Amino acid sequence: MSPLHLCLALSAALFCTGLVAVLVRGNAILVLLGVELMLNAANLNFIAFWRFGPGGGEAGLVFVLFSIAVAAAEAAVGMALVIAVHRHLRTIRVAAANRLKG
Amino acid sequence: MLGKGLLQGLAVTAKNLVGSYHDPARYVTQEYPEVQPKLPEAYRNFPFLVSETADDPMGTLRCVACQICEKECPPQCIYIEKSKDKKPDATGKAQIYPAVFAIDTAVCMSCQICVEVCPFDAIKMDQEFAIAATDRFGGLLLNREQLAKPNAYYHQIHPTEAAEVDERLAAERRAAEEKARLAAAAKAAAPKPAVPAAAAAAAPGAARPAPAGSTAPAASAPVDPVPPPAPRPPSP
Amino acid sequence: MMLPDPAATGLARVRKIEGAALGLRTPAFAPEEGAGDLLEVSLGPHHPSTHGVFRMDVVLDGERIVRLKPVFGYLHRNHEKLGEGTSYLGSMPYTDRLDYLNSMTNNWAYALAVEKLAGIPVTERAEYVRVILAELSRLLNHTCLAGFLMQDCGCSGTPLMYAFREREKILDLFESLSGSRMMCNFQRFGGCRVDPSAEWLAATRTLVDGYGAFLDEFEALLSGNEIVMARTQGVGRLPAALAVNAGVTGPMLRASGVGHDLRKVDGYGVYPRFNFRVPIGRDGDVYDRYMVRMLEMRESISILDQALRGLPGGPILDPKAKQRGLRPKAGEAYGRIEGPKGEIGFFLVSDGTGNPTRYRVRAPSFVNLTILEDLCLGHSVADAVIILGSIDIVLGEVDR
Amino acid sequence: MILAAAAPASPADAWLERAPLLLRDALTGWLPDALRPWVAALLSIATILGVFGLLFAYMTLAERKILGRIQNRPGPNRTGPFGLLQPFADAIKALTKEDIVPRAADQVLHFLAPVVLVALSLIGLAVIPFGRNLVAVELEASVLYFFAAGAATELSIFMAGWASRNKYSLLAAMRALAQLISYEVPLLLSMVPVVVVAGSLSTTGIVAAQGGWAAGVWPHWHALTPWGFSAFGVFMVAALAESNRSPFDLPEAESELIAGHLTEYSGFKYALFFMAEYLGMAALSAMGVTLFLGGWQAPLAVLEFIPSYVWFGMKLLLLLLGFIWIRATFPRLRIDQLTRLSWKFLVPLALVNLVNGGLWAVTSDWTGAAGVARWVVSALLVVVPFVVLGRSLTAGYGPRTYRYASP
Amino acid sequence: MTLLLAILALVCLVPAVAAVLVRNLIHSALLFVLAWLGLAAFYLAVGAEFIAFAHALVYVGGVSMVVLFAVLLTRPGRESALPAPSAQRALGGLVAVSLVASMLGSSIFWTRLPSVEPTPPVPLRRLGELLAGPYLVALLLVGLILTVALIGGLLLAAPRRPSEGGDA
Repeated sequence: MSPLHLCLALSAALFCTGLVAVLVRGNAILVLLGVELMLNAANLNFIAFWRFGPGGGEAGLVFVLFSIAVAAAEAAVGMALVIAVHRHLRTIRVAAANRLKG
Repeated sequence: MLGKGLLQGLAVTAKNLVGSYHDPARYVTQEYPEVQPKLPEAYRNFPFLVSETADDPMGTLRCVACQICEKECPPQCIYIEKSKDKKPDATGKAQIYPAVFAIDTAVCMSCQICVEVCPFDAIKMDQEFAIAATDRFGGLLLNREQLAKPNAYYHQIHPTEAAEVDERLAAERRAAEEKARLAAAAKAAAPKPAVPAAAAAAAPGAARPAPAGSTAPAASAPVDPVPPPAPRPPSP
Repeated sequence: MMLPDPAATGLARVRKIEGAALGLRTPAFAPEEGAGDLLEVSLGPHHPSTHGVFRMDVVLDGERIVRLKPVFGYLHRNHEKLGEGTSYLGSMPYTDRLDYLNSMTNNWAYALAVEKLAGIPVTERAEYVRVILAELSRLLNHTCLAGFLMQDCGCSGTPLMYAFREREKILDLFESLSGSRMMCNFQRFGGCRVDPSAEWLAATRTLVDGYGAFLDEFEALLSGNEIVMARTQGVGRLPAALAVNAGVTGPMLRASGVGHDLRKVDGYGVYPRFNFRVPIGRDGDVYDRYMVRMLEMRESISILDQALRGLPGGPILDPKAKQRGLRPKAGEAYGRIEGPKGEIGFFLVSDGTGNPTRYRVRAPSFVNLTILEDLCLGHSVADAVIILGSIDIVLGEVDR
Repeated sequence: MILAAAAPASPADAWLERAPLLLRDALTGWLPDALRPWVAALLSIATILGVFGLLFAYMTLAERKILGRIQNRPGPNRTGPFGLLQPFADAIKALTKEDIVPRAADQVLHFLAPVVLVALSLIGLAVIPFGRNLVAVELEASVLYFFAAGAATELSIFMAGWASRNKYSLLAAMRALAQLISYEVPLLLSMVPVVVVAGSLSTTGIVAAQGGWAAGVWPHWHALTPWGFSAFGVFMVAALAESNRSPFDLPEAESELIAGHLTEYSGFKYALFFMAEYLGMAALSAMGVTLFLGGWQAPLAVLEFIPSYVWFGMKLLLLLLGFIWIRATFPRLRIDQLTRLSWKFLVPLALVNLVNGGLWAVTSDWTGAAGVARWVVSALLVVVPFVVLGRSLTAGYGPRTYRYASP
Repeated sequence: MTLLLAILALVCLVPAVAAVLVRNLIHSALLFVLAWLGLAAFYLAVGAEFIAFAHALVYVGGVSMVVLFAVLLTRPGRESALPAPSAQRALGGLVAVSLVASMLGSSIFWTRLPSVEPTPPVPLRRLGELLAGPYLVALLLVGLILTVALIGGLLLAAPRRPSEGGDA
């Protein structure tokens, strides 16, 4: 297996793990963490193609940096949302937050 | 401006850090076992019984088992049993003595009230503070033998107070002697011998004791080296 | 401003009737929905900052205090009942153990009650010596308190060690005079037990002369410190009305802006002969309580200076005053003085026997402590600790 | 290998200066070439562990002694001459003490927390240049590595607090998180202008940028420029908070939370926490020295004969002494004041400083009157925000005047 | 090289899978941290040094803290164990995920990837030049997003009545 294959496989596995977290676990925090994991998987692909791909992947590196920054912002807003939802509904189950107006 | 108070505080601690190396007022620790504390004369810890001499402490206890201290002790840590018989005290006069005199130092709160109420200057406060016992009950219950300490020791730990006490006792003795002499003179004049005046004077609580006798052996300043406090017997 | 004696105006009784209307925040704690968010913590009885075996049952929302229940009695020793079975003289050493930092003032208050009960006059010299010892006690207590308060604020021992360094000097004085550092058992009915020697007075003079410099340094370390101010200002506000209604006395009451000082109000002993001022705070917060004590110490130094200069000769103890076997005529008496922590009073009822039939202590720590929850609600745990510290309690006195 | 010349041309060639490297070469010289870097790396690790282990041991002693002296008492002086054996006595005690784990505790996390904490506190030291050419790992982004390594330390404090299943510990865990979130930001922000001015993210590059002297006496250390001074202040305050030292020792908060996250720890695990605190403190101070105090550079050209690692050590000890001094003096902040200090004071200050540092970097070629203006502008950019922010921070607080009751 | 990468991949993947499977939310979050650290090590091994450190700094130092804080704020002092997901939901999720997994796996392993020499690591300076040059606008936008997110997060998480009770 070439390093590129390995990277892509890891990336796919991480993506699926994140997807499990999002789809199976009903907890809002875990959902957010799953999304983060999926973002990481995408980042890994960028890096893999920069390193082991046919060249010209410097843009991918820069993109990873942006992605990390955006992920941080996402985490901050997401957690703030979780806290707000919890304050409102006293639960952080995603299924419970099904009303537009609380 | 923000930080002024903080810098001021830092300056104070720095001053103390430097001062601890040259200013004795800023380095106040006494390292205890090597440097023994200088106890003030008034310092008190637990009571002890004054005996006139060191070689026969039990025979020369000033205590006449009047039980005032037992009664007045606030935490009631003193236990006294009077003797059935009378023995001659330091001055040779027959006296009731404490057959049992015990102080439970686990209960004693060092308040000194026993000393204040004792009419015979027989119980005084000790300064021995490094006390430990492996036995919680028996080891801290001091009996007559452990409590008795000679007058010379009293002079050593409370010199001023002891000198005052001795002076007073001597004065009272002189007065009693004078009285006895007068009584004797009166008796010489009178046909029948009376009860020795001193014995009557020694009744508990009536007055300061005035043991009759020509001399008070330990009343003067101590001349012989003071024996160390009696070693504590090993607890059972 | 000087409020009249609350007892005289009946203000003291109002609290029973209408607590809430007077600003008492009655604990409105009801476990609402989602009460699982609240955390119940038992601060104490083995907690570094409860100043002894004291417990605060705290309900927290995050770190904010929603409910606080003081629990005490761990150090209960039956003091008042013991007093009924002990002779008048025999209770004196027990009063040492109430507020064990200030045995001199406890002794005085008790002696005052017995003197009132039995009608014993006090010698002039003894009155001065009592003032000297009481003011030394005040210095000692307030210095310690500031040290402990700063320790509660999170200092690593430095102010506390400085405070103890000075306290040690006062304790040395007490020891050389009374024989014991803390359990002085010094006052007697009609005077004092021992006459202070000239050397002792000289040593006291040296201490008093140097104390101002110590206070300057101590205040340089703390009073202007931004962290101290941030931690203590606005924390644990006690409004004057609430303070009066809760029976709070001492520096805590004065920090709330009520100029009530028994040394002025009662003028007991020879206090009216001295010239001193009563500092009062405005906000009634922890910083005010700290600063009022600091300023009181300055006044104490001035009183000590005057008392040492004016100390008359004469006997220290009336030789006719009976100590042992005192049997006052049937009656009752309440003796109170301005102790360092507040009004310390002893209420005695005699039926003509050798023991009082009723013996009751008005312990300032205890009364001041009752207001704790009102001060702490809405603040954080860290604040509760310093609020408790600023109340200045000694569990020996609270639990008795 | 260069033979030492009779008269070294530059201080870098002095025998003492090169002694550690010579020693390393002597120790590894006989090994086959393939093994040499590995053994050299192991040697660096061993050296760092040894030196900083001893530093930890004697820091505890020094702290207790200095704290004692400040408090007018001698401090530990019974074990060995001047108490010098005290750390070892403490270690033996900690090792032989019973290790208690509460039954309700999360056993795995309870065990892992101290281990992880010590490990994380140590790995940051790998990129610190302790002297000329004395750096264990040379990385291009070593500053970033250092902060990435340090970022997780509070995480283990959280682990300790949460795993103990003790309410005090839980409160400590929450405080630790709030503290970390608040102070990571100013710590990183205060470091950014240094990177901008030095034009390098590597610690060796930053130290090299601080070499030389203005007029032969004024070192080019960053802390000696207005923006650098401000950044140094912010950095050290944040470092105090990051290493949980007084006045920011809120997770431990002895007078409030018993011992916070350490409440349920005893024996050797407790000692590990203790060790991690000092190692973290030393690592952050070392970073402070590197970023702002010229690293191993001598303060004066004439003092260059003293080896660089000695200078580094002296600066490090000076900062550590400052930590102790501060601990001896200040009370603790409250959690809301702690976060407010960070967000409303340190972060804005660091942001202004970012601009300041940028300006400094842009105007690096100004000389003469322009040079003076550069200094004045930079100083104003420090003083004015400090005063303004300080005033808003302390609004509502201040010394009071007191009245006296009329008789 | 491949072996090292494979080991690191496991170091990254095992905690990630465990994180999704464990019941305890705190354990889950801490396992995520472990996975992120593994991923950082993976980046390092691949040669993306700067990215690795940035990743560790942001995820371990930032995101994990925020997550743990949220966990503690929403479930203080309680057992952080979660109820197991319902069987129906689990089944549905797993079917969906296995579909995605098979799709991804087949596309990866049945695609012939070009095998070229690994690109040398990019010097840090080059990265900086890229960020300050062609991607400057993006950089500024990201900065803007972060600022907005920060303020938004504050507004969302701030209590409705911030000064209720006490002046903390």
